Amino acid sequence: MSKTFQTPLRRARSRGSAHEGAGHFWAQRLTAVLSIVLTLFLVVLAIALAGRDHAAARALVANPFIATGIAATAVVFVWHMMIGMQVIIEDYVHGPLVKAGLLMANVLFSGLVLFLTLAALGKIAFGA
Amino acid sequence: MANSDLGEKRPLSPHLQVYRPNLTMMMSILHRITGAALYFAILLGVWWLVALAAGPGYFAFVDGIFRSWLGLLVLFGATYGLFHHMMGGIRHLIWDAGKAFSIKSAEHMAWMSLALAAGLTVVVFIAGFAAS
Amino acid sequence: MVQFTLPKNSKVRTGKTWPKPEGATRIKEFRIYRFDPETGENPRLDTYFVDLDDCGPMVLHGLLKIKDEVDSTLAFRRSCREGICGSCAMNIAGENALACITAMEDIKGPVTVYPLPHMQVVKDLVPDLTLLYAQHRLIEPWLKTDTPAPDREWRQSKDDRKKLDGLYECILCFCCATSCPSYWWNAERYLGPAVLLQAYRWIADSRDEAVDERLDELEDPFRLYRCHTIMNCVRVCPKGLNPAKAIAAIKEDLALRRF
Amino acid sequence: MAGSSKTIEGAGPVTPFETAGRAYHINEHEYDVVIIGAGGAGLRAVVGCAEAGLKTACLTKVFPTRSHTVAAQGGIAASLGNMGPDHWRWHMYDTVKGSDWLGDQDAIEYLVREAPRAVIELEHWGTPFSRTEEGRIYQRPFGGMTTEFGEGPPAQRTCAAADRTGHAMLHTLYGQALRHGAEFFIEYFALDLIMDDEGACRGVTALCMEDGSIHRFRAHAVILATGGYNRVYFSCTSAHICTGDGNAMVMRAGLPVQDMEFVQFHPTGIYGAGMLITEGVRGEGGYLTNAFGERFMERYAPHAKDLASRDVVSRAMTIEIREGRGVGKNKDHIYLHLDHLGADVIAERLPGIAESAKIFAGVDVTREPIPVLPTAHYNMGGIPTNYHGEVINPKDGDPDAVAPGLFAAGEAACASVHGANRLGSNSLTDIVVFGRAAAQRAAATITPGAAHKPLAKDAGLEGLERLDALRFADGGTPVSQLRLAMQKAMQHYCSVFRTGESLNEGVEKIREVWKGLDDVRINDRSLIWNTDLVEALELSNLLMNAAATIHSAAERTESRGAHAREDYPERDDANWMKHTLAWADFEGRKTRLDYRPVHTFTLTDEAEYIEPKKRVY
Repeated sequence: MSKTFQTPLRRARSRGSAHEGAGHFWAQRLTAVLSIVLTLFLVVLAIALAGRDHAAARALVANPFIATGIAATAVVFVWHMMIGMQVIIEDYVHGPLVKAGLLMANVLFSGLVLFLTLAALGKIAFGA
Repeated sequence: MANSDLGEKRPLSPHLQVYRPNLTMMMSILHRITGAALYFAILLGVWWLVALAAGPGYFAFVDGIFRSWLGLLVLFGATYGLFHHMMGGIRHLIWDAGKAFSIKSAEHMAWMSLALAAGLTVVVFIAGFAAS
Repeated sequence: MVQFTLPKNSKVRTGKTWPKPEGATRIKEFRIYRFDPETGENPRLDTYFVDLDDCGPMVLHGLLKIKDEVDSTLAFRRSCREGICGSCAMNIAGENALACITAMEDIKGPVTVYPLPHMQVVKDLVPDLTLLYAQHRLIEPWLKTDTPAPDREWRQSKDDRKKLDGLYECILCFCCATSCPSYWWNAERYLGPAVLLQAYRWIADSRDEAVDERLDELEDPFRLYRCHTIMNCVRVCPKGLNPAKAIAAIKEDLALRRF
Repeated sequence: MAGSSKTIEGAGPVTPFETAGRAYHINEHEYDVVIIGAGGAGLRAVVGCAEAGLKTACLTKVFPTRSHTVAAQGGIAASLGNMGPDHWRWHMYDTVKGSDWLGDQDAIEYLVREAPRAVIELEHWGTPFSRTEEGRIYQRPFGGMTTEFGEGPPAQRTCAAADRTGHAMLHTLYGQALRHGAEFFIEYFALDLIMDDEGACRGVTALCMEDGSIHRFRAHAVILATGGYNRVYFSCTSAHICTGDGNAMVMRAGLPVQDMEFVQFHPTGIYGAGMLITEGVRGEGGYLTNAFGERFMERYAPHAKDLASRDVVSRAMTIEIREGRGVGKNKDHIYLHLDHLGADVIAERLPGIAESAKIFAGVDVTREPIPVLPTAHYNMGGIPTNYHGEVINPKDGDPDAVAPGLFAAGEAACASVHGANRLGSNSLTDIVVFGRAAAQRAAATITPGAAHKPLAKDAGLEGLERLDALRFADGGTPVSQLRLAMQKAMQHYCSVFRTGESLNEGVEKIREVWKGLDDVRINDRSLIWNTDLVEALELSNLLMNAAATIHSAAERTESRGAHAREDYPERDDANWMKHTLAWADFEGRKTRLDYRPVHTFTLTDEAEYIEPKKRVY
């Protein structure tokens, strides 16, 4: 610990309240509830897909309802996991630079997952 | 009070090293571990979807990996993780509603969610094998 | 990164084993964390023995016995010896508790005693609690009103008064805060269960007129939302209070005011 | 650096000091007012002084909410009349009668008249009092509290926050102190008062436990709110910290303490463990029984029964046990029943004692009685003050002369509102009323920021020699052994019933133990959080209190309130309607007694002096 002559109250007050967090909290719960429903969808879909060959699987996924469901699942899951990982990073990583870097990487990774999913879906649903 | 000159030399008291593990604490860390694992496990789904989009050849390759014993093991783990995390999430939603805050009900919920997660995983795999 | 292991100067070494009381038949072994700030040496774990037939039933009785008859240099805080002042909070057999109301007989095997976890140690079992006290001050623990006070008491219904039960009884022992891994990793920014319970005690008080301000000050990713409902706080509270529930109530208030 | 001779140098001006060849640094501070102690009285004084714009410091050996006020259970008496008709005159009558006419009636009038205001103030500050259906503060019956000057039914006068009233008050007061930005010196152990040649108090010295540094606080006024000294007894309801430090500081400063022989034994301490079970239990309808299941209090106090004054109940219990009607294997205690009250009432009004009884007696109060025994509980005596809280130091024939710059409040003080016996729930009233009174008087007499008169370089530092000597004490007796000898002696010789013969034996015994201090041994030579040293300092304070107590008791040849002499069973107003004063000769290990008259007048014309009469309940 480095030398500090701050009073305990100064340490406790630190930078003050960000006056936010309820939005994050709400988003996490919103995506959590949706995730429950979508997980069940996903599980049923996975069972339905089990054992299908490429053509059959592709046909099923290309179904507009199924494709929309997968897209929705991707959006909700990615959103949920992104804000979830944000909390983990905030909890354990204290260096401001590393923390900022990781928070950015988190968004990047999440965006990549979402992009790949939607692109693949698009190709399956609309593509050749 | 706090004398900063002394503060520098003060040791930090033991924490993880001495704290007795308990069910709710373990469930909390497992919720986090499964969440983090799923963060990466979602790539399996993406990979499968990309393979599906790529065409029959690449799909067969990926499908083969998924169907290998190692692939199935990973899928099994991911499925358990998903259900575990889902059950954990439901526990959290119950808490958010201001309910089940006694240690007794929290532990009850913990055991329930462990059993349900395991049960659902097995059911899904049986159903999957039956369907294929 | 958060450090999950102890820093070099904090690693606990094996200490001295003190003689057993003579002629005792029921002996309880104590392993007590010792740190002498004047030597600058690493903390150590000393072993003592207490004759259960010649001692009161609680861990505090055991500690006092050791201090009185074996090793008077042992330092710990104590005052009321009946679980209401919150002085003798420490980590006993792996869980935070008040030594004065923890029975030695309930502990299987040796009684291990450490200071409250993840705190700076002043000496032996005495941790520095200044940051926690400052955090308690930060939430402004007093009734705030703008309406001119009546000549008599503020009226409060029995039901409204009941809302304070389970909140006002907190003794600031900080067993809960220092049992919370989330507080361990983010003590400087997270207010922790004890302080948040106290914050809610004022939010829940039907007489208080500064609820808006109080909620504003708490709405912060770190001050409040580091609570992940790990529930260690509920497990250890010597007064049977439920900080996790109080924190959930604050989160609910903050969520509901958005709609 | 164990055993090093240097103390730590803090911020601010520093004065070097040397004793026994060892150098100490004295850290200097200047304040308008310094308050010692952060219990109810201390914190109320802190709030009052800070509010008045005085530069205020509060020194306390434990964090404020760890003070013994936190353990008060039953409530705070004030004639609010929320539960039925009440009047401060009735409260005054009860308090005077409870005091067995030893209380100063001007101070008592002040107490009871200020009580409602003090309680309302606490409520406005947020104290979570229990409520009535009308949303007003709930009040319960308590021992000795009556209506119509003792002629009417019991009064419901004791304002309660369940059975945690002291806790609720102390935390409220701490919050207020924070609100006013009062400056706390926490875990500072006060050593000695700084007195000048004119007998005025000019400040105080203290040891900072965190780093072992020595501090000298100069102040225009020092308010002592250091609480009681029941740790002189083997079995007491009081916390480990109740070591009478302020009383001892006053005695070392050459001032007297007053009425020390009056020690209240609370009827219902948990058998064996000593923890308090509030009188509120009996207020809510609980009762005592002996081995035959008899509600024996009906014989001793036909009118008030279990709600007689505490001294009366404690004596009755002791007689029952002595005459073979005690309960338990050794027939050495009494049962307190509350099972008939029902789980709901217990959960709402007495949750804390249900918890304590479970933990310390293994009793489920909804089904079984609690084993109880009279246990040392409260010191009516202490530092003599007037109703402003100013410390009295009789001088030049004036029994009411004041020691300038020195105040006392709370259990440490003797105003004297409790006289020979305090009524339950009057102590919480006492601490806030007189904590506030002292602050008001300080504010009225001190100009904020006024310059301090010059002080001799080593003023107040004699105490350091004592500290240094103790720190390096190398004798043969551990502190704990000496303390135990004192506690056993006080328990044996100076308990509920007393006789001249045993008291005189006790006086010698205590003197012997006191002398034993010369052969004490300290093992911890360090400075940081040295509790070995602090306990030795506390023991030396306790011994002064014990000596004053037992000596005062031996001389008072009458029975009055809590002082029950078997050889002199009657009250003797002709010879003993007077306060005992005790001075200590610390070096000589002896005490000297004198007396001063009781105030037989009231504060205003609105109350008449209550003439002594026989005290029956």
